[in-house]
Amino acid sequence: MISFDLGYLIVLPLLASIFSLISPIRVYIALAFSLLSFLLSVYSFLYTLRDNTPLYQWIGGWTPPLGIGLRLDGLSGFFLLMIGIVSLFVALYSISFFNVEYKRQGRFFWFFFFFLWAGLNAFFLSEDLFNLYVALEVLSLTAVILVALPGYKKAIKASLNYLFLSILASMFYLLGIAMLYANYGVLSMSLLSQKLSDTQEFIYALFPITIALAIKSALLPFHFWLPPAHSSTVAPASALLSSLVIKPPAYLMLRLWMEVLPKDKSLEYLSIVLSIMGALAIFIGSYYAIRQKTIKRLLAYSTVAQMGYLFIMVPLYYHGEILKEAVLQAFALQVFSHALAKASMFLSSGNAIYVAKRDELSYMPGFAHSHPFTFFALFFSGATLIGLPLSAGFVAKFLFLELSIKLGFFLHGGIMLLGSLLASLYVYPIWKECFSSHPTKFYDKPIPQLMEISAFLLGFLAFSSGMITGFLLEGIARG
Amino acid sequence: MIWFYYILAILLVIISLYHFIVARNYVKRLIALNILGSGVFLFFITTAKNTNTESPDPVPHALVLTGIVVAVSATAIAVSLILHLNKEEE
Amino acid sequence: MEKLAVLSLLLSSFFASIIISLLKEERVFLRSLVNVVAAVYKLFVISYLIWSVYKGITFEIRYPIVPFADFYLRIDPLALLFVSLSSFLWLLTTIYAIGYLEGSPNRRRFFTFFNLAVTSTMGIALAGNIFTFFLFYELLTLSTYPLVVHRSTSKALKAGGIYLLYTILGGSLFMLCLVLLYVFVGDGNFYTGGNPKVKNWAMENSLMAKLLFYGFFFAMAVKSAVFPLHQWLTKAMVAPAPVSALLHAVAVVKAGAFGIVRLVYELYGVDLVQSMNLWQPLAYLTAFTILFGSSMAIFQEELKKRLAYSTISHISYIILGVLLPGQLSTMGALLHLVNHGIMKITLFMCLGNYAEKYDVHKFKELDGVGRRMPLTTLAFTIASLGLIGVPMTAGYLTKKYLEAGAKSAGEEWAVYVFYISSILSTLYLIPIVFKAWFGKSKEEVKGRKLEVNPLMLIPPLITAFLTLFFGIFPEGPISPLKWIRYIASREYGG
Amino acid sequence: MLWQTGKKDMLDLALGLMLFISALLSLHSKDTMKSGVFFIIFGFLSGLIWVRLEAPDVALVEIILGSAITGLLIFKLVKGSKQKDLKAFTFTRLWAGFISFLILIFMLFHLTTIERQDRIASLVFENLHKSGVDSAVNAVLLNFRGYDTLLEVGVITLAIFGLLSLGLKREAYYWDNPLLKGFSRLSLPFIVFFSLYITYLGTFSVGGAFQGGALLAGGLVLFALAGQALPLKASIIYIFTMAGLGVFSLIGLLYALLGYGFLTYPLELSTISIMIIELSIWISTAFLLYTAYSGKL
Repeated sequence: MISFDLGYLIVLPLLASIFSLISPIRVYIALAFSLLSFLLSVYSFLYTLRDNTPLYQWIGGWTPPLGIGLRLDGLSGFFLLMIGIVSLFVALYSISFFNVEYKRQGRFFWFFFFFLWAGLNAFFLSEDLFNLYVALEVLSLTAVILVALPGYKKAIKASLNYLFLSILASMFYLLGIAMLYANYGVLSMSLLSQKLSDTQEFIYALFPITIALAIKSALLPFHFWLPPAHSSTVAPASALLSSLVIKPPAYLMLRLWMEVLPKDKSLEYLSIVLSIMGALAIFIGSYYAIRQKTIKRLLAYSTVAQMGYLFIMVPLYYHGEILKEAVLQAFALQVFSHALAKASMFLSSGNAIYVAKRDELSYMPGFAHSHPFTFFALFFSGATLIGLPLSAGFVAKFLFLELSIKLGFFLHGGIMLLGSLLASLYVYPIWKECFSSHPTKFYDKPIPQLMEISAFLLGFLAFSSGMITGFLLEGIARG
Repeated sequence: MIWFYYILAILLVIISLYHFIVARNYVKRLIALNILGSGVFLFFITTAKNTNTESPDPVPHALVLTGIVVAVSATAIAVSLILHLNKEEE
Repeated sequence: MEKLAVLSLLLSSFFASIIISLLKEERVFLRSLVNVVAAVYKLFVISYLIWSVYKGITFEIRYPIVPFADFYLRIDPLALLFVSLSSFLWLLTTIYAIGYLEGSPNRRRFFTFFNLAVTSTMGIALAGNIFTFFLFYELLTLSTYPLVVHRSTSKALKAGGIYLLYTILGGSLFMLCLVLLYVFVGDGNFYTGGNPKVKNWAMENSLMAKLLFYGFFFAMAVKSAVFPLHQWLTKAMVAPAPVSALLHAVAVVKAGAFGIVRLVYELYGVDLVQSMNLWQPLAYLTAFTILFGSSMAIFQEELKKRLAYSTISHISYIILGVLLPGQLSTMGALLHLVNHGIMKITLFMCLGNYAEKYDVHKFKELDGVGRRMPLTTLAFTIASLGLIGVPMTAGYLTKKYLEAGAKSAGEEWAVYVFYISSILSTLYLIPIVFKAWFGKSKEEVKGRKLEVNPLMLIPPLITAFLTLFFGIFPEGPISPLKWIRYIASREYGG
Repeated sequence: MLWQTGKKDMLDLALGLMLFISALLSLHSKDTMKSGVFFIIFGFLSGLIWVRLEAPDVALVEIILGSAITGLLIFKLVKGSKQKDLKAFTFTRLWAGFISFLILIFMLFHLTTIERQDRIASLVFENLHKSGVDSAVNAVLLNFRGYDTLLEVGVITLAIFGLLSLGLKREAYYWDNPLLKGFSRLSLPFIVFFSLYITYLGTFSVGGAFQGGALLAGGLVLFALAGQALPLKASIIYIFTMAGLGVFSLIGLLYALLGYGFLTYPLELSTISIMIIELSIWISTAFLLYTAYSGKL
């Protein structure tokens, strides 16, 4: 059998994006390759469970610092699985979405879709700082083009602002790498962590890198680009953006803080600042989400709020002697549950707009009466966002609460609980609209079967995956 | 002489950052971003020169090459978006 | 084999809900068939389990699903009591619901969540540790919310909103206490007579243990509508009759009470609760709720609201019984858990029949309904007599044991509370019965008996008959008394 | 002559100063047309500075891509609108000034920590003979860090199809002048040949795929500037644009399937495969910049 090579995870989606340009057989290529890539990511997840040490692979046979290293460990395997699941269901959704609406954009959508998939896989596998820069650039540019896909003025303006900010962030990130390279002359993360243990200069490089990653993952002061960008594009695109594209920068930030940088006092204060930003993001994001009148902007602001959770966790690592695996588990599960739930909600909002032709919440069709599967999708993914039990979101919150109480961070635990209450405040209007039997809400226009099923399965998976979190997190626990 | 280029790079980054935040129209912001990029690349290339081997370190050169190409692609997309916006306004 | 039996209890209604969600709206007969088959199958499994538990075998299922705790289902006498009660009453409610919802829209969604609610109630009963209990406790919230807002009128939606607000707040408090428990003690399993780890942990830091106990108590008090947290119950009356029967007599409210039973007897243990004197303030609170509920019920014009307040007071009977020290009061509490379920479900079904047949919702519309619907009103009368605690009915039994328990615990004031409450109960129930039988109705009674269709008539009659049967033959074969005496003795180290 | 004498430092100072001034003017001038012109000068000067810093490859790319093509794109923007850059509120100016000053101090502090050390240079030169290419920069670009370049070519292809999906229907600017038409038609073959030479040159000295591609793009744009459509059929152009990413990833996959490992060229085949990859990058870069200019293939 051909030996398992991490390169397949990157090359396969790339080739899929090229072949999907051949117009006659586009849909079959899309279906075939998305299934294939999904199976590949599941295999790589299972691979991390089987083999205990993380799998390193030097591209071209050149060991670092010369060559680029790919690393598949528990955490990256887990995220590859997440990407695989969300992308597969978004692909199924888009197959029927683009032959019903936005036919013209459908031609190029698949190229961007598979290219995004390749970029995400490349990001979570890569272990080399400059390679992460190029992968980040791939993600941002694809995201910008996806935002501009519908073509009307609001989308173009949102994507332009998004593009400017992401180019600025990339340049800052590159500046950070240049400073690190000037001091330590090394680009691979594992070598860097060995070199960093004695000296102090990395603080300077850390500043631009943290700002860059904060901008890219829409942490509070830099979150203004996200709501217009994620709400003005087509449903499958905003599902991909909100659930997958803004997670890698947060993941990289956490990995840098935990694995590469040594544990020292000055970093602790900076991590406190990050967690304050995270807490503010939760409150302000939820506050705006509750006030939104259209469903997509509500979901976009809810993404800003949910991203706040990820940054609260950073200072936890610096207190006490807890293992970094515990923090990574809580982080990974929060990302996983938010990704699936948010993707399912965006797809359902796509169904709502397809039926009602309007984005406002008050015009959202009463799904509870007319379209049961979309209703179940919204119902289960809403429960996951709130963090009701049995859902992965609940287990993530539980793990985080347990950690914060063990370390005496009662404030953080309190914020997390308050956050889930706020989440129920902005999920509730969606449920209420689904149920209301106001005469304007009855649409008998059927939604294509595939669109409903994929949204429902994503939501149901997000909800029921709480039961198998023990199995899911095994890889990470091993480190 | 190395320190002169380092300072030059930093100054380029600083003024372009200032003008990026201050500028209101899209073209000026695009130019500011490109100059910021050139500043960062200058920083990289000066680090390449800052070695004790007689010919400079080729790795930053390759990185900057990739960086420039990526920056050009991003600018191309930005230009097309701005043109789309100007077309809409007329 | 036993493992399969326990799991099938849970999965039978879960699969039923999945099958129903896939069936089209028009397939009425198939849907009803699936419902009834699932309910009957559960009863068979339970009878098998009762037979084997009686022989002393206990079985359990344990899966490590989450890094810190595992999914733990366990059959013990207490679980069996609640499981048999709820599945029996569920069978009746299902039959009643099929009749009641004849021709109304969205039954597919209704029965999907109806069965999901059954699954979560089974899960609550069978939960072997506090974590699994919490899983199903919150799943119950999720599955009953769509039932409360089933009518999807604006009033129903507002009621659903309030219901969700209370239960999610309760859920977050419960989650916080759960985390604290797992951080400090690390193990939340239920042991008859209290969890040893919790005991010796509570010895050192008694303040934290006290706070944790109150946290758990109030988290469950939300669902069992103790005084400050009861508004959601009266507002949820807007739901259709089978749902309000389900909410009040079988699922939601009882789940809260059952949780408190588990908390006091199986997590903290009776002697710990007594020694740390945890129960005293709560006893006063529940006593106040009893009086508050009964007195408020008198002034309610809406019949269903009146029954809602009566439920608020009667659930606090159970909690007070649990809190009062002594084996007798425990038996009284568990007995009331069963009897109140049977009696209250009869009342709600009868009200549902009145509302369905003659659109009777208010107290003043009741004139002469008895003559037109004699059987339903007969059932209503028996059940209300039971609630008041008239001898020869099941209600009398609970009153007897509760008062004896209160005396034996030396809490004289509790005895008076029970007396006053039963007097108040007569004040809000007997007028209904009188108005129904002897009120002068405007149009004359014509033709044969104008009863509701049999599907809606038989369940209340069965439960009414049971109220009498348990009252007359307390030691009878199927009456719960012997079983409860066995449970109570185990709890007190018998 | 000028290089060797002590006057080198003078040259550096002069170039550096002119670069800074042109950047300042380009950013500060109110009229966007003026800032566009200064930006092109800035690009050219930075190319010269790269040459001073002994980075010829980067200089070539910077001058063609950085200043010529980007300048052309910005000119396309500036030509149409006579926008004036309006004055920002004083608050943002103060705030921006404060942030920039903070970062300036921060970076100057960092300068003190950089010392002269040999980073990866010696490693690259040791393995140069194994990489199948003689020029150090192209060895790093295509072999040691070939994976970066794969993603970069991906970005190029992404940009091409991003521009196409945005679908700017407006006619590209062209100058219908017979002299230009004649000249461009005459010079196109030479430009193609010369850019191929530059790409080939990359294997052993200054040059390479990106530089060659940019040069070819210049030729194509000149050809289109005169208003003529490209002589190639649309489907062929379509395949050309896909060539870059397609060929590169296929070769990477091929070597992975053969068991060598992803993007690991066996020693004897490395030169051939690098040549093929360079050609594919050459054609893709050309068509990226051509699409950027004309907005449609």
